[in-house]
Amino acid sequence: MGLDVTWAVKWLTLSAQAMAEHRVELIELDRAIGDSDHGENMDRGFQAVLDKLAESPPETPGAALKLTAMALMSKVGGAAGPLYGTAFLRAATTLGDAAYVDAPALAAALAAARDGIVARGKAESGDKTMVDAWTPAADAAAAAAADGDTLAVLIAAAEAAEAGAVATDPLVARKGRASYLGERSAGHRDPGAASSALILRAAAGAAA
Amino acid sequence: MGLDVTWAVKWLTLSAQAMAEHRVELIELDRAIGDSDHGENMDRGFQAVLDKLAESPPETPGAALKLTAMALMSKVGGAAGPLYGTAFLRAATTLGDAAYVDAPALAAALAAARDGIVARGKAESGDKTMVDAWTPAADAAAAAAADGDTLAVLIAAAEAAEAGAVATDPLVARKGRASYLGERSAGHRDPGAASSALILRAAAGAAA
Amino acid sequence: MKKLINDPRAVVDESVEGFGLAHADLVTVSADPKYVTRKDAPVAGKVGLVSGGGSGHEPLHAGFVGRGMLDAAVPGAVFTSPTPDQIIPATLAVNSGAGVVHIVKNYTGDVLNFETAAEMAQAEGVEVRTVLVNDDVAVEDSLYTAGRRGVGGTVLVEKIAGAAAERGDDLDAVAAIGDRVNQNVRTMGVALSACTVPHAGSPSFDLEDNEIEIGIGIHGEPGRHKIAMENADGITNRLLEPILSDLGTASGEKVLLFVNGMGGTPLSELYIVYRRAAQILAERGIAVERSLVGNYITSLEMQGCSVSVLRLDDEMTALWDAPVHTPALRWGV
Amino acid sequence: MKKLINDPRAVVDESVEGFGLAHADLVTVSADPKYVTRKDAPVAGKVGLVSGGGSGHEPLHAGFVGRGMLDAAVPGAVFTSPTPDQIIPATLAVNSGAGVVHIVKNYTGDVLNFETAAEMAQAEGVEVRTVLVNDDVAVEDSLYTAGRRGVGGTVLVEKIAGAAAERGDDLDAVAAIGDRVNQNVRTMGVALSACTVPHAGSPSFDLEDNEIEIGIGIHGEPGRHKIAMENADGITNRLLEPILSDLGTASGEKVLLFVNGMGGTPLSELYIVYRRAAQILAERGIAVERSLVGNYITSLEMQGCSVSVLRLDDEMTALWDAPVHTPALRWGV
Ligand SMILES: Nc1ncnc2c1ncn2[C@@H]1O[C@H](COP(=O)(O)OP(=O)(O)O)[C@@H](O)[C@H]1O
Ligand SMILES: Nc1ncnc2c1ncn2[C@@H]1O[C@H](COP(=O)(O)OP(=O)(O)O)[C@@H](O)[C@H]1O
Ligand SMILES: [Mg+2]
Ligand SMILES: [Mg+2]
Ligand SMILES: [Mg+2]
Ligand SMILES: [Mg+2]
Repeated sequence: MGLDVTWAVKWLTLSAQAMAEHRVELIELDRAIGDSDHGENMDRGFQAVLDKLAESPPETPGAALKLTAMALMSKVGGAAGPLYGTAFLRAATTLGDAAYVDAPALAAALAAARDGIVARGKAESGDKTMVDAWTPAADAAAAAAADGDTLAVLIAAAEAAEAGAVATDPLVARKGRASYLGERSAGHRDPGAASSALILRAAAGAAA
Repeated sequence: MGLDVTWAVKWLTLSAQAMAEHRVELIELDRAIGDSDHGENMDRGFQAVLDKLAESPPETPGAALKLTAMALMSKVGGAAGPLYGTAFLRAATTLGDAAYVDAPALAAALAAARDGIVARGKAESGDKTMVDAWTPAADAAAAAAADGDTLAVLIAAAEAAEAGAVATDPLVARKGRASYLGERSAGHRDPGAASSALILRAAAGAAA
Repeated sequence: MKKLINDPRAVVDESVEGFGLAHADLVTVSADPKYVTRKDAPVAGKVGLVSGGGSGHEPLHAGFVGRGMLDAAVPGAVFTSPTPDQIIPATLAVNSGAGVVHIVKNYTGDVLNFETAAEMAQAEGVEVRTVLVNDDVAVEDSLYTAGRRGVGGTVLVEKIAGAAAERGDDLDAVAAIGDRVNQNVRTMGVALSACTVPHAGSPSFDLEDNEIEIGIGIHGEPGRHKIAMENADGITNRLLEPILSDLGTASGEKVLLFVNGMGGTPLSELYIVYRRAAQILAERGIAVERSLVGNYITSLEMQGCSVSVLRLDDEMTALWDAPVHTPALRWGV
Repeated sequence: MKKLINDPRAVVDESVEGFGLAHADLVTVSADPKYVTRKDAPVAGKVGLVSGGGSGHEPLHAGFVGRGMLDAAVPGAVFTSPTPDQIIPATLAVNSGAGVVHIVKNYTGDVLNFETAAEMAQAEGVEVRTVLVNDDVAVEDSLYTAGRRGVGGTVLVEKIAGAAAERGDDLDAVAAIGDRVNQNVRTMGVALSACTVPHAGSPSFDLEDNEIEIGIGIHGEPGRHKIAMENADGITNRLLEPILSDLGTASGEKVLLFVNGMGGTPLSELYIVYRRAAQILAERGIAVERSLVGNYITSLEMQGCSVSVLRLDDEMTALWDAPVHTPALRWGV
């Protein structure tokens, strides 16, 4: 057994809620070291995900994530759109058309998502990007997966992502728009890492 | 006898000083009901008068006023340039090439100046323009001229102009840029009336 | 006040100098007295067109000097009309013997200075006609004012009269078509923020955070009234209503729609205003045959716009379409 | 925040709609997915040129759609690159079989979205080449950044590559000339004030009353550093120095000088900057052969400007001079 499509839909719904709730906060983070649009982009993108979910309800977790990938790719724009799009697409591919997702599959999906972001964006850990949330999350998920508890995997991932996002504060950005700021980017949280943590927390919330 | 070219040059010099000193004040008056340039225009114009006076010192009061008319006409611009230009030109014409200006000649020159402004600008008393300084000034000068004292004539004119300028405060403008404001022009002093009062006070100061 | 300037008193000198350097293929700049002429002026046999006014409205007027539009522009100090000693030599410089038309925006200062200059140019043997532009419907009661101001319609008068002069119309004909454009155009503006005259150093009027000024002039002089901020559609409705009722346009008529930026408003917003204006005209059955959107007659860095509607006839349309080659308006060449 | 808008989220939709209405003779607007194509696209036998990016930089890019420049423009949300589902149909719509060049400003988002779109368009049988524009010398250390940004040079790449496509160059040749322009152009910008993204509602960065941001990007993203306000000549010196040292221009060379307004700065100030830039180039014996002054790649209502210098060769000059007929740039036609 494991998590089913209901979980996946709840995850995406909670993610959409989180983006709407934290829209201004994410805009403010992006305002400091970017161009003030990340919250708006993510909110718009996840509203599109909700629309798609209502339009054609998916039958498997993999299908739900694929639909999400397509909606984000076509509605978010900016850097985050293709990055999240790729992440969800790779995760969906890993899950295939299985009806249930167990702990190892979850960990594998998160690792695939992280790898997708890195493949597309070419950022390394410490570059002050969303990778700094996804890499610790994927690692923590892999470690927790041994016990077989999906909720534990997702909680571990969420906590690691949140810590990873906080840890971007002192970093100097080397990728994305914040990199133009050089040293001045230090002292601010990366908006993409922050939104990543919110999305991974939603995944855990949906499984609780 | 009467006032000579030294008086005229001193008058113009004091006027230039007054425009420089009150430049910001006149800009502020114009800012409220016009376009923020009257002080700048008058200052620029009277600096040009000083330059001309230094360049080719006039030999008669009439010549001094004619030179002033030309300098103001070519350097002030806006509404005030042609109006003051005409005023000084008409006054100069009235004085002719006399070496001395007596009280009746002074009064006649001020009346001619006022008539010139009215002829050019077609404003009536109470329209909230410089006419509201010049008309009482010319009238007061005419009344004072009977006694034959040029200083008394000029003091009377200056006092009347100052009172006339103050009296523009409650008026609704019907001519010039302030007229576009309609009722909203009430409660502000007309900048051209204010500069006129300064110039007429300088005339008295030069004779003292 | 933050501006890309050096000495506030050298703004016009340096700006016109830069303009002359950038457009040396099209114009000649006389530095003192200051005026700008078309490179090939005077054009033999052609009526000369001269306009001018206070600076701060760029590209008006110097940006419209060139083939098919103005022969000379005379820039005054910022928001201050130029003086006769500039206007006269500019007039003489573009007179080929066919006479000169002065296009004058209806402000006391402009009228008086151009009037004086025209008199003196006539005394020197140049025939001068004056086209007075007074298209601003924000000025309601012209009996008790200096009359309506010349605003956005000026650009249209200059283009169309310029084309008439270029095709060889005589002095009276050029003046007549200029008058006809003026009679058929109405404009209304709005300011979202004030501008700052360099020598003054503080904003030309006060607006609260949530206030806008309806019926603004182009010199930062206040307009009809202040109202609370509204959305673009609401504001556009307010601008169009007095324009159309004053112009008395009827269904089936053809117009040119001109949405002009005051200098500090992004082009994207002008198109939002254009959209609503076009909707209103469509609702009334009025056909927008030609359009112009952009910063053409500005008020320094003021935020806001003006909308002008010109009732077109076939001749005006043809003259609008005629080739023009100036720094700020160019087509057909 | 005072803007001439309705719903902050409908800004791009309504603005592009108005743009389409105003320029219906030149362009066709697809509302959803949103993109703008040249009226006569696809032009038989011609390489198609597509550019795009976040909105808020008007007239870039849609204002440059038309004969001799772009075949399509793809506007994203304000300051947000467009998505593949817009770029792909735009690419297909302008492909006449001769292939399509994507002109992409070097920002992570633009690069990733255009990359995805190019892959998918290729999968549909369209040959795609990409010209990456990265002319911003404000970004110093490109090893540890996403590389230099694409800014003012984009306009010049679009004009010159557009002319090459119009004269019939093949796909590789058009891409090559685009690359050549990019390699020979450098740009540096300055902000005197921040802009406000409609959906954000507050200024994109903070500047004190006496501060300016040197090396500003076109998305309100901060630049190299803040300095105390200086006069126009001083600021222009600061912009030109890194441009010329990076470009390595030598005495005797010919250049195009482009002074671009960020949206909220009056044209008169741009000419003051132009004046000083022209002086600097003259002092170094560099000949300004062509010039462009105005608001062409903006950052909403930001006050400030950018200066671009393009090293010209005879072919680039000829392509610059070639006829162009778009809403925002037009000559020779
Ligand atoms: N090369 C990259 N690799 C991974 N993440 C990146 C990269 N570039 C940017 N990002 C992420 O994207 C976020 C910005 O997204 P967003 O603001 O939506 O796009 P844009 O920067 O185009 O405005 C950053 O906070 C960062 O986390
Ligand atoms: N028609 C007129 N008749 C008399 N005085 C006038 C007239 N129009 C304007 N003025 C005077 O000119 C003054 C404005 O001068 P100024 O600010 O220099 O010119 P402008 O209005 O062109 O900016 C007004 O305060 C008023 O006194
Ligand atoms: Mg962003
Ligand atoms: Mg004034
Ligand atoms: Mg004035
Ligand atoms: Mg963005």
